[in-house]
Amino acid sequence: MTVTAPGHQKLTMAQTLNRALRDAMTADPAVVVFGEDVGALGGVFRITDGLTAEFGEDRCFDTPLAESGIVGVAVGMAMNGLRPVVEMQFDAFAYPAFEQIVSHVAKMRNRTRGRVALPMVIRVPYAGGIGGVEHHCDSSEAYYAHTPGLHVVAPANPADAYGLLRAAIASDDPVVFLEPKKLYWSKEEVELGAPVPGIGTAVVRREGTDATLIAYGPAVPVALEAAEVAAAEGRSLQVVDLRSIVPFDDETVCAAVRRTGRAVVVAEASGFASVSSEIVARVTERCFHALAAPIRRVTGFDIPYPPPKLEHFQLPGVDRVLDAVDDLQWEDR
Amino acid sequence: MTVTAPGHQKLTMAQTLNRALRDAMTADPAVVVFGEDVGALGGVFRITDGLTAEFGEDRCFDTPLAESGIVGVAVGMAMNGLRPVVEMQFDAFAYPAFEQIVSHVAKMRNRTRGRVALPMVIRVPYAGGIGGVEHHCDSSEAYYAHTPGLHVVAPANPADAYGLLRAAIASDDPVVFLEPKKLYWSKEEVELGAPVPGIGTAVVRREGTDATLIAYGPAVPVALEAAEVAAAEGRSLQVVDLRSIVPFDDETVCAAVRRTGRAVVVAEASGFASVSSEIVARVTERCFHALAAPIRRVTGFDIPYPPPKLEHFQLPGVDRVLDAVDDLQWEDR
Amino acid sequence: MTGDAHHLLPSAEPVTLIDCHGRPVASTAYAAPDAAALVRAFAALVTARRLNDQAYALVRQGRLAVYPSSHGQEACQVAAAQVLAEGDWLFPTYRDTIAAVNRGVDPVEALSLLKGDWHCGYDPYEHHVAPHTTPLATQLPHAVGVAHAARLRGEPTVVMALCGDGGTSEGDFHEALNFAAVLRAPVVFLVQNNEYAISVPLARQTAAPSLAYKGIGYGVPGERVDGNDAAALLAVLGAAVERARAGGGPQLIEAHTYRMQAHTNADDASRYRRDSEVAAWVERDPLTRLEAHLRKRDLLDDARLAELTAEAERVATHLRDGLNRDVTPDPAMLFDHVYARPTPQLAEQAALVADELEREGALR
Amino acid sequence: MTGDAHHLLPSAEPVTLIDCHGRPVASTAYAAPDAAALVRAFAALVTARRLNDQAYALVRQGRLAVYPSSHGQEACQVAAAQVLAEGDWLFPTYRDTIAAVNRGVDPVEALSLLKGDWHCGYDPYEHHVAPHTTPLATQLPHAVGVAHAARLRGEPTVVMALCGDGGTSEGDFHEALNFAAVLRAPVVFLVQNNEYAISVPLARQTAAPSLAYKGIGYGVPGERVDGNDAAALLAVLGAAVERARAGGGPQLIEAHTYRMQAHTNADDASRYRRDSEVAAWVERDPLTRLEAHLRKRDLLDDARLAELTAEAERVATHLRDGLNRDVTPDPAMLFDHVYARPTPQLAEQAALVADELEREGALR
Ligand SMILES: Cc1ncc(C[n+]2csc(CCOP(=O)(O)OP(=O)(O)O)c2C)c(N)n1
Ligand SMILES: Cc1ncc(C[n+]2csc(CCOP(=O)(O)OP(=O)(O)O)c2C)c(N)n1
Ligand SMILES: [Mg+2]
Ligand SMILES: [Mg+2]
Repeated sequence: MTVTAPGHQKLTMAQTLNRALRDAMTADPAVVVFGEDVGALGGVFRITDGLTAEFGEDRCFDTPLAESGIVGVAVGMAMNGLRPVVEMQFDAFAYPAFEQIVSHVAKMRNRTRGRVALPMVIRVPYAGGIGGVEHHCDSSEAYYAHTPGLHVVAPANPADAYGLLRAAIASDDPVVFLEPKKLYWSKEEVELGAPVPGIGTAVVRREGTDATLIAYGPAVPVALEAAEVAAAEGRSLQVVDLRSIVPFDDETVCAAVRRTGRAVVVAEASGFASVSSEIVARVTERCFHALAAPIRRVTGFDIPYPPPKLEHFQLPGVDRVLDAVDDLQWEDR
Repeated sequence: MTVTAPGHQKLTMAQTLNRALRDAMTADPAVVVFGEDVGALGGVFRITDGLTAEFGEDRCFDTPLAESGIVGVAVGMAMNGLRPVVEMQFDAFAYPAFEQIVSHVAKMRNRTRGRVALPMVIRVPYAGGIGGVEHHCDSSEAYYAHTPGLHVVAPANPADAYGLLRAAIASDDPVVFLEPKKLYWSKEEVELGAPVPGIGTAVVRREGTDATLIAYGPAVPVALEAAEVAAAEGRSLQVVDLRSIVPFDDETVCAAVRRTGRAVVVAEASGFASVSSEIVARVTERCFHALAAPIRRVTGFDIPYPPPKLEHFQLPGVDRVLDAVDDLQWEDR
Repeated sequence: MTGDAHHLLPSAEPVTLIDCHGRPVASTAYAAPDAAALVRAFAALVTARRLNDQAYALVRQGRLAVYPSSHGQEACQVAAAQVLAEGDWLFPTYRDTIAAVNRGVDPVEALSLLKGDWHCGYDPYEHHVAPHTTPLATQLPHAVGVAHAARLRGEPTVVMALCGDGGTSEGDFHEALNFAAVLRAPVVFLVQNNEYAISVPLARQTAAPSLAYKGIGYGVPGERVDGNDAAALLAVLGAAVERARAGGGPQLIEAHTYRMQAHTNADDASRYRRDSEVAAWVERDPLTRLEAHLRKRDLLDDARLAELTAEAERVATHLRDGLNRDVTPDPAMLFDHVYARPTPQLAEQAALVADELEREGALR
Repeated sequence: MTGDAHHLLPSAEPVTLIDCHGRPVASTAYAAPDAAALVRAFAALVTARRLNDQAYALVRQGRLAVYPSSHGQEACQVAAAQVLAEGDWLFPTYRDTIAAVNRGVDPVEALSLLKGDWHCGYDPYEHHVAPHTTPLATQLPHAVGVAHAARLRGEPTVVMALCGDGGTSEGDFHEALNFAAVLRAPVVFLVQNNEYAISVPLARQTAAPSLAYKGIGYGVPGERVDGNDAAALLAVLGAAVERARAGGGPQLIEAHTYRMQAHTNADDASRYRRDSEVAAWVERDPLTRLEAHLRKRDLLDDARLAELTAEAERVATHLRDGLNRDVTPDPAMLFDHVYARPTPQLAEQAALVADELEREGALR
C-alpha cells in the first residue's frame, strides 16, 4: 500500500478518513466512491471532500437519493471489477438498504462458492452524542454483526480510522465501516505511513490489573476516561478497544480478561441481543473460571434513541462505567 | 375474548393460526389481514385460508408485491383505528420492510409520547428445516429483538400459536410474530377456549434437575427430544420454552437455571450477536454464582443458511445438544 | 386498456394562474380561486414567511438546533393546508413545519423536534397532522394506510402527503403510489420540487421529463403546477382533493419551486450552487407575486398589509417566547412510551436512572 | 424539458410481428428478424419447451425440490438470451433458467439451486450470467452496477435484466430504473408480464395502463411487445440492446405473456384462476406460432423438426442424467466461502463439524 503523505501530523478522524479514501483512490483505479451528496458537497461530514475535484466525476459521484439502489448498484460494480466505497448519510438511512446488505452483500461469495467476491465498503456515520434528531443517532452495529458474511469494524481514533479504512478497501470481502460521528472531530498525532492494523485485531489501549473495560467505537474514549478517573481513585483498569467486531479477536480480549478476572463491556447501542451480549457470552464461555464476578454491561437502554435534551441519559458515561466496576463483587469472594 | 369453537381438538399449528385470525376478526371488526397471496390463495402456507371468503375483500386482501409498502400501509391503518395483521411471505422477504419496522413500527409510540399507538402484528413464517432454497429459511429474530419498541414472540406448538396470536392481535403494541415453518404441520390436542398465555411469559415444558435447556420456536421440540434421550441415559434435563423473546421472562428462566446450576441455550439462528447471546449474558449476569459451568450455546453457525442438502449441519440437533450438555463440566468441580 | 392513458399525463407546462408580475394567466383547465380564498392565502403567506425567518434566527441564537426552512416554498405549504377540510390528514416532512402550523399545530410544539425537547411535540390526532418524518418518503405509505382505513369505514377523509424531489427516488415513494392507485386510496401526493436534495440538483435525481410523469406508471394522474403561485396551487390541489374525496383515487402533483436558503443552516450551499441561480428565483417569490395581484384587484392595501404583518409578528413572538422557555424533559419519559406498559427490562432500566438521579440529588 | 416526452411512451398495443396463425404482421417501427434468426430461435424454443417439461417431470420424481416453469414464456427466455453479444450479461430470476441455459449455462448446473445442492451451481463469470435471484427485483440494481462499471471502463457491454410483473412493485425496481436512467447505464429491463404474481393477478398489482408506462417516469423509453411472439421479441429487444450499446441508455420493455402452469409445482392455481383462462392462451403458444410461420415460409419441415426434437431430447437426457446423479456436498463448503479466509470463529465452527463427522465415522 502506498501512502502519499508519511510522517506525523495532527489530524481529525474526518481528515484521516478523507486521506484514506484519497490514498486508496490514488493507489488503485478500481476504487470508486459514491452516495448522497458525496460529490460537490464532499458529504455532509466532509469525509469525501475534494475527491470529485481530484479524481473526476467517474471516480466520485452523487447518486439519486435511494440507499437500496446505492448498495445494489455497488454490488454490481463490485461484481464487475471495481471496488466501490459507498456512503450511507446517517445510520438509520442505511435501513432501506437492509435487504441488499443481508441478502446479497453478505451472501454473494457464499452463494457462488467463492466465484463472485464483493470487495466493497459501506461507510456508515453512526451512533450519537452529537445532539442529532431522531433517526440520526442509531447504533446499528448489531444488525450487521449478526449477519454472516460481513466484516464489521469501528475505529475509535484518527489513526485507526485511516488504517482500518485502507484495510477495508483492500479487503476482498464486504466491510461495514462504522464511523462514530461524535469522534469525527477528535484530533490526534497520526503517522500515516505506519503499518495498517489488520481487520480482526483488538488492541489493549491501556494496561491495568484490577478489571478490564471492553469497548469499541464511540465507547472507547469513555472507557479510557473512566480508567483515568479510576486510577486517581486507586483502581487500575485495563481498556481493550475491539476495533473489529467481526471478525472478533477472542485471543486479545480473553487474555485481557483473564489477567484481571473482572470485566465491564461498554457500548452505546441498546443492550438487548447486541454486540455487548455477544461479548459477555463469548468471554464468559471462554474465561468462566477466571472470572471473580459476572461480566457487567454498560450500554444504551432498550429504548429508541432519545431526543438531544435527554441523550446524555442514554449514553454510557464515565459514572455509569465506574458504578459497574464498583459492582464487580470486590468484597463477595 | 370470544372464541368460536371451545373444547379439545387435534389441530396443526397452521390450523390454530388460521383459527386465531378468524376468531380475532370475528371478535373485533377493526382487525384486517393483508399481504401477498393471502386472499384467494389463503397464503402460501394457507394460514389465511378462507378469510376473504368469510369476511370479504375489505377485511382480508391481496396487496401489490412490496413489503415496505405492506408494512408502511399497515402503520397508517393502525394510526387510523384499525388493527392490521400483515403477512411477510418468508423471513428474508421482510427485509425490504426493515426501515419501516425499525424507524416507524418500533418507534411511533415513543416518538409521539404515547399518543399514537400501533396495534399491529407482522407475521413472519420463519427459520429452516423444510428444505427451502436460499432466502426462505432465515432465522431473523435477532434483528427484531434488538430493536426497542417491538414485541417479539415465537410459538413452539399449536396451542401457544393460537394463544399468542390472539394476544398479539389484542396488544396495543406492535408484535413481530415468528411462525416456525417446520412446525406448521405439527399436530396437537388443543383446547381453544383455554386461557391465552400473556406475551412475556416463558414456561417450563419439562421438569428436570441436572441441567436446563433454554429454547424457543423451532428449537423447542429439539430440546424436548434431547431431554427425552438424556432421560433414557439417566440425565434429567429441564426444558424452558421462552415463547416470548421480547419481553423476556427473566424470572421463569433464571429460576429454572438456578434449580439446576447448568444450562444450554438452543436456537436455530446464527449465534453471533443473537438472542442466544443475550440469554447467555443475562442469565449469567443474574445467576453467576449458581452456575457450576459456563452456559453453552447450541446455535446455527455464523454462515448463510445452507442449501437443503446441507441444512442438517446448520440445524441444532439432538446430538449436538447432548454433546453440549456433556460439556457442562460435570467432573470439574 | 391504454385508450385513456394520456389523460394521466401532466400538462406540458406547470399550471400558472398568476404570473411573476401579479397578472392573471388564463387557464382552460382550472378556474382561479375566489377572492376570499386568495386573501386568506396571502394572510397565511405573510405569517409563514415571518415564521420561517424567525425560526432561522432562533437557530442563530441557539434556541433551535437546526431548521430546514421553507423560505420560498410558502405557497406550497399554505395551499397544501388550506385545501383540506376539517378531519383531513396532512403528512409533512421535516421541511413542512409551515404546512403543519397552517393546519392548526402550535409552532412551538411543531418545532419541538428541532429544538431537541422531544421527537414530536404535538398530538397528531388533534389536528390530524402526522409527526414530521425524517426518513425520506417513509411517510407516504402511512398516508395511504390512513386514507384506506378511512375509506373502509366510509369516511370522507382525504390525505395530503408531502415529499421532496429527492424523496421521489426512494423505493417507498414507488410503493406508496402503487398501493394508493391499486387501493384507489384518497391521497394527494404533493412533491415540492425545489430543485435540490441537499446538494444534489434535480438533473442528478432523475432523467424524467418532469416528476409528474411518474404518475402514469401507477395509473395515477400527474399534474404540474407553479409552486410559487398560490392561486394555481389552491386550484390544482383543491381539484385533486375534491376528486379524491369523490372516490376518484389518488393524484400526483409536482410543484415547481425553489429552496431559497441552504438545506438547513448547517449546510453550506456555496459549495454546490451559485448565488446568481438563487437570485433568479427572487422575482418569482410567492409573496410579492400574490401581493401584486391582490393590490391590482384592490383586495389589499397598505393598512391591511400592516394588520397582516402585525398578526405575523404576534405569531413570531409566540414562537420566540415558546422556544426561549427552557423545558427540562423528565427522564422518566424515556421509558414510559416505548410500550403501553414498560417491560420488566425497561422497569429495571428506569429504576437505574432514577437511582442515579437520586444519588446525584443526595450529593448536591 | 417536456418537448420530447412522448417518445418515451410505449406503443398503444404490444408490438407483434407474427400473429397466432403464423402470419406476418406489418410494423412500421420494427423490421422482422431475418430467416436465420427465426430458425435459430425456433430451435432454441423446441429445446426450451422440452427442458421446461423435463424439469417439471423431475420434480414429480423427487429429483428437483421445486420448479418455477417458464412453459409458455419460452419466447421471452430465448429472445432475451439470443439478442445479446458475447460478453454481455444476463440477470435472471428463479423463473429464467431457460434464458440462462440459452446463454450457455449447463442446465444441470443451472438447476443446482432447485435441486438443493448449492445456491448457485454455475460460475457467473463463465457465461456472464448472474446467479438466479429469488428476492424479487433485487437483481436489478446489480445489473445497473455491472453495466455502469463496464461503461466506466469503456467496454461495450450491455446488460439484460429480467423481472416479473409482480417484481415491478418492489422499491428496488424503481431505484434500479432511476439509477440506470441517471447514469445512462446500458441496461435493457425486460419485464415478463405473465399476468400473475403467484396468485395475484395484474389488476391487483398495478392500475397502470400497462407496465411499460413506468418508463417515462424515469426518462426511460418504454415499449410493449407480444411476449409469445419470438420475432417481435427479437426485434424489440435487439433494437434496445443496440441502442444501449450505442450509448442511448436504458430501456424498459414489457413482454405480454402468460404463466401456463402454476407458480411452481407446489402451487395450486385452481384456487385463483379458471382453466378456461389458461386455455385461451394455448392458441397464442410461442412454439406453434413460430412453427406455423416457418412452415409457411418453407423454413421448416417435418424432417428438420424431427432433428430439433431429437436435439431437445438429447439436452433433456443430459438434464435427467445430471439430476439423477446424487452429489454429496462436502460440509466443509459451508465454511469455506463465507469470507475469503475463514474467521477464527468460523474455523472453530468448522472444526466442530469435522469432529462430529469423525466421531460418526468412528462409530460406524
Ligand atoms: C432515507 C433517507 N436518506 C437520507 C436522508 C438524509 N437527507 C435528509 S434531507 C435530504 C435531501 C432531501 O431532499 P428532498 O427530498 O428534495 O427534500 P428537500 O430537503 O429539498 O425539501 C437527505 C438526503 C434521509 N433523511 N432519509
Ligand atoms: C422480496 C420478495 N418478496 C416475496 C417473494 C415471494 N415470491 C416469490 S415469487 C413471487 C411472485 C413473483 O411474481 P412475478 O414477479 O410476477 O414473477 P413470476 O413468478 O410471475 O415469474 C413471490 C411473491 C420473493 N421471492 N421476494
Ligand atoms: Mg428538494
Ligand atoms: Mg408474474
